[in-house]
Amino acid sequence: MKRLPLGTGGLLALAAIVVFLPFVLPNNFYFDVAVKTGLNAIVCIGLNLLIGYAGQISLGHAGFFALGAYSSAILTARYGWPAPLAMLTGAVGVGLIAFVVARPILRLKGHYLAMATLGLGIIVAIVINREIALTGGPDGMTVPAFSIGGWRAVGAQTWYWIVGGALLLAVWLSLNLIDSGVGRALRALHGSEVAAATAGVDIPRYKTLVFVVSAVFASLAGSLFAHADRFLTPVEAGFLRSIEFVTMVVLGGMASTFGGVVGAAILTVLPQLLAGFHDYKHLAFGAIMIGVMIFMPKGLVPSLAMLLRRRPRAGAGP
Amino acid sequence: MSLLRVENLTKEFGGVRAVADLSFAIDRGRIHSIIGPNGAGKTTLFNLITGVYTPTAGRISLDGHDITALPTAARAARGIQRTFQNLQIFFNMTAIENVMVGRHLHLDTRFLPSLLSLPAIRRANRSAAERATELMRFVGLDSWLDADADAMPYGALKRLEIARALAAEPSLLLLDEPAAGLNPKETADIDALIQKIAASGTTVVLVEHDMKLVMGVSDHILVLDYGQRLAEGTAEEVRSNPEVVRAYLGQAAPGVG
Amino acid sequence: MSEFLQFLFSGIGNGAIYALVGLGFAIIYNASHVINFAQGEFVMIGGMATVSLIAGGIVPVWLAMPVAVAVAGGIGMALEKFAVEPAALRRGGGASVVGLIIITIGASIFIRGAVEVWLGKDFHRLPPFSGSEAIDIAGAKLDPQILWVLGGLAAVVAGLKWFFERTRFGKAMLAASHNRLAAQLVGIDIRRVLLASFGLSAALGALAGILTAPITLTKYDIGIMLGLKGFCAAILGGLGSGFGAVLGGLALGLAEAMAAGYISSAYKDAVAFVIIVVVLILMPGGLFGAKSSERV
Amino acid sequence: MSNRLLQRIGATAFAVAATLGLAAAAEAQTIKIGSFLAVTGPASFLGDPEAKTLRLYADRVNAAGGINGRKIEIVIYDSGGDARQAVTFVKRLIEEDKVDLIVGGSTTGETMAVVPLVEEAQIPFISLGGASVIVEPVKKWVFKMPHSDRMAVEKIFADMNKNKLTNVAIIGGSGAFDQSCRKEAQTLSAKYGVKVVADETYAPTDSDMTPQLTKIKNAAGVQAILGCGFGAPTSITARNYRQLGMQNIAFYFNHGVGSQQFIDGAGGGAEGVKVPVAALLVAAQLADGDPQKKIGMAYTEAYKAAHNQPISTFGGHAYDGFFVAIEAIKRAGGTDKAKVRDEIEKTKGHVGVDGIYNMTPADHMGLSLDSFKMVVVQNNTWKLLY
Repeated sequence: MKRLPLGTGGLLALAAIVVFLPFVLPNNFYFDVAVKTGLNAIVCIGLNLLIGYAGQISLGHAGFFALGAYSSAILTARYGWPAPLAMLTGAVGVGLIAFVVARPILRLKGHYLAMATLGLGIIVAIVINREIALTGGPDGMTVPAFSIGGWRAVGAQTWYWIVGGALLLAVWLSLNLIDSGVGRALRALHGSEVAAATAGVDIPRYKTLVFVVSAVFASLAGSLFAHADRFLTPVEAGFLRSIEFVTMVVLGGMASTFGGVVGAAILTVLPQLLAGFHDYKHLAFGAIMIGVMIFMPKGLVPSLAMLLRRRPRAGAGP
Repeated sequence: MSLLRVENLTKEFGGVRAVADLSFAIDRGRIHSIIGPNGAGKTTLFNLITGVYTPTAGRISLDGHDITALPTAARAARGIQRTFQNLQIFFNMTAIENVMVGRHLHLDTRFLPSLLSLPAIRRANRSAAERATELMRFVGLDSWLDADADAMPYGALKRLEIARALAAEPSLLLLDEPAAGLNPKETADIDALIQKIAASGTTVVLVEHDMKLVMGVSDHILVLDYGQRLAEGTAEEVRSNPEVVRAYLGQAAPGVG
Repeated sequence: MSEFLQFLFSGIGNGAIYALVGLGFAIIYNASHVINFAQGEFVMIGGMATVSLIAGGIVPVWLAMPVAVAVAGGIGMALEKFAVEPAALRRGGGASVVGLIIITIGASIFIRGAVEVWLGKDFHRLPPFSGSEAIDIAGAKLDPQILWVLGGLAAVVAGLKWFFERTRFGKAMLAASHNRLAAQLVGIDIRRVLLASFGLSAALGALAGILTAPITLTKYDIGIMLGLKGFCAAILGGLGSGFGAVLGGLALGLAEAMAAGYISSAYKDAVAFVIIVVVLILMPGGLFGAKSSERV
Repeated sequence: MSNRLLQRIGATAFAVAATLGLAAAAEAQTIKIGSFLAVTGPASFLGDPEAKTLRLYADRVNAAGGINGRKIEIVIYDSGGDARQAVTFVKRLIEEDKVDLIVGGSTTGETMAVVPLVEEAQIPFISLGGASVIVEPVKKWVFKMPHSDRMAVEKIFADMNKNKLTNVAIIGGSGAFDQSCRKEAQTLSAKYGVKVVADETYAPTDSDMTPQLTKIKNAAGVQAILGCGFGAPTSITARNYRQLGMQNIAFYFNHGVGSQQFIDGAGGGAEGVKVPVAALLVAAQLADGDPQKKIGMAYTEAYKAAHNQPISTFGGHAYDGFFVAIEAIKRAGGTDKAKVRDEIEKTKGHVGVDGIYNMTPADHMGLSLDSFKMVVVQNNTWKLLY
């Protein structure tokens, strides 16, 4: 198939960027931004499986991200668990939650699905805000360093390599999945649920699967985020954070693994660029969101890829 | 024993009975047609057989097993495939990927091996692609092997649906108006394709308005009107049935799509 | 008893606000199948514009409110014209739900940002229409402004009923919501319908913002939560049902007040979302929504 | 996807990095004061006047020739009140902007989140956050300007003792500021012989507090209410309090409501509410001999002239932070971080708008309880009680 070598090429190019970027990053602040970009990208890769490939909607993924982050933070800080175990427990827990809610929720479509996921995300955010004894409430909480044995992962540069590796792994897994029967089943249920079911695709099972996978991606990224930044606030669970993730996916390109990465990179760097504009930054951010959706509805990567391929295409759909 | 048996099947939509206490049987290895005026309940019947709709009452069995309560995907696993009157193509995929989805039931779809792209998965991928290519050639889509589905013309998409359905190696294939919207040349090609499929051992059930096609290929015809059985038999028997003539006189004469 | 009555008044007052916002969601959804996440911002614009017009002495006090409503209506139409329409109508009926959600959320961030820059971040209060001396009913106190809000809600509901059932253009909008293609075939200009629906619901939102500003105060960022709660109300009532949105809004307001009063005030904000998630799981079409079946 | 595309993305990343890098290569001669403030978001009532004040006085000092001939450059980032954003921006201030010291952190949450970074980087940090935890225990590089919320609660409880009020109900928001006040009240209640008999919470976005107040009204024996909070909800609470006819119960707010906005928003409901505030808010009412009177009035006028807005006590924290830092730099004869830190710690008798600062190695705030003034709302304005 044509997609496989293209995906591998992209993966190699991304690996090259990860390896050579440190030579041009002037100081630790940039490494820090790069780490955040990578972690957002991992969430977006998972979310793209759900939104871009399987055609579902989630306006609540920040909830999963925050659940992963707070699981790691609380289990290590309050109960003294080893960081890897806490991270794993968080991922399993989030996976279970996603598994339980997936079936009833993913029966919904369109705006109803949007509302249900949005509601779930907000409930998570409210709980994190209110359970102050556990989470530190709106003030946030400090997170211990990630350590295995005697080794402690501290410093932006160390985290750069950890997150870089995790990102490449996430991209590789996502590319594998998409190019398998499972991936085609997911894309099929996006194209036509009834036709997919007719072809033998167990729709509820696959919807549940992709929801759980995307939630676990978010949870793992959240755990890494907690340890990389060493500080966590409920803003990470908020509605606007969920929207930010979805916007990254759509901006970069739906149904494009690399699109999620590019979208994450742009929307992570952009606020830093806009930081100097103070009061005008919200204005600018809103305008950019609208503009991109109007002029590049398919997202950056697919739009550019289409230009490069110049493959003839008829109008979309009947 | 019949391949498909439908007993006392009823489907109501808000008090309107689209299919009413219908019983019939489909024998193995032949081409069957279901005809009837618009609104006779033909597509509803297909939706009931494939599990898209749940019947209000009645029983459907395949190979002697009751499948009335099974979801669509489970019926597919038992060998029922179909095409759609309103095309249900995966427009977000390439043509060949559409057909590869049809191979779903014959693929290794374990999650972890897929995620890790283990050799077994890659092998299955390759063989699915090969089989899909063969099928596209079989239905006459040789020139569209690399195309995106959304770049293909209507006639080609109708064949693509058939290729996708065949990829599952069904024992029962339901074709919902395969010739609708096609020109005479294309219709003749579909006619030949249906015969080729039946000859390979798949039982074909056709819903079709093109009477020339129906009368030409069908071994057995079931005529529906208002969700009930109006007549049943060979082409000759149905054509000479006065009830069928009366039902059709209400609208256009038989033979017009 | 007086305690219950007090919670009831509180719930109805808040519920009426949610209902007005939810109504705005329903009108736009009906006409365009777009969920306008910027709906809450119009509530904010109504209040902030009135406050600024009065404070700036730009127009006389009695004119400030209608001008603010008109301003909001104009912004609503601009939103439709420059942000929603280019995306929604370009791809025929195939506009992606996610894309439109992002556009309207982008618009809400934009509007909030603009107000933040030009009108400031302070909170403001409009003077109550008929004094703030509470009315005593069986030991419970009723803010007279709540009567204005309820009156406003009733007037809006009656006005909309008249508009959609009696006027030519209203009927055209209703027709377009039932079947866009058929409406176009009989010569209804879909663009005008969309434009009108955004203008109308923005004006409604602004009216809600003005009526409630004496109670809730107004600030550049009040639109976010109001928008989400209004969306809850609209979904609870079954998307697209104006009547349902009003009932949904009142139900949410009451549930919140009772939860705050009898259960825990700390989790009051979660009540609406817990209700909506549970309702959607049990009744996927909302409380008053018609069940739609899929056609193949 | 293609390699070319990814190369382009890489090139863009380079370009972005280069642009940011250029901005960093600013003049080394200026004194760089970094700041991160909640200019937007729920705590913007703090961050907005703080940012305006910092800019206003940096301009004034520069117009007067700077410090020892060096101009002051202020770098302000908007944290939106989120502690995690604050962490990012403090990294940026330290690593990228290479500031000489930091004056900022509108909230306690933001401040506490960046303390480890500041300690590690060994850079003087003057916080504008309220809670006592910022300087207790003392952290080498961290100082703070405003009165602690503990002092506010102590002042209120002392006043309750004076008026023989013992049964108190708390009503406050779910935010960090409100929660901190609530916690201090619970802890201090035993010391002052006060009993907390009810505790109600509202969300920052709530627009009606009658359910919560009704519960307080119906709770047995409530003699006083302590409001913990800031912004619109406090005004709404005061208004609802009056509408429910609860004036027989004394109402205190903590220092989060120190602005005219609170009174206006309450629409008459704030009459009789008592609040401990910084002297700044009632500068004009201070005795003529009070050293804070002159400086407070000067700041009030300067701020009004520049922004056509009434002052709040919060901008005053930034004023004090700015001048404590400037004086320390002057005394240190430069911006050597260790020397500046030592000089901040030696601040003695510094008259600020919040009070008179006397820092020691054991006290990194330096204010005493009497720098708080108890005021009451009378005829829609603040009236100094004592």
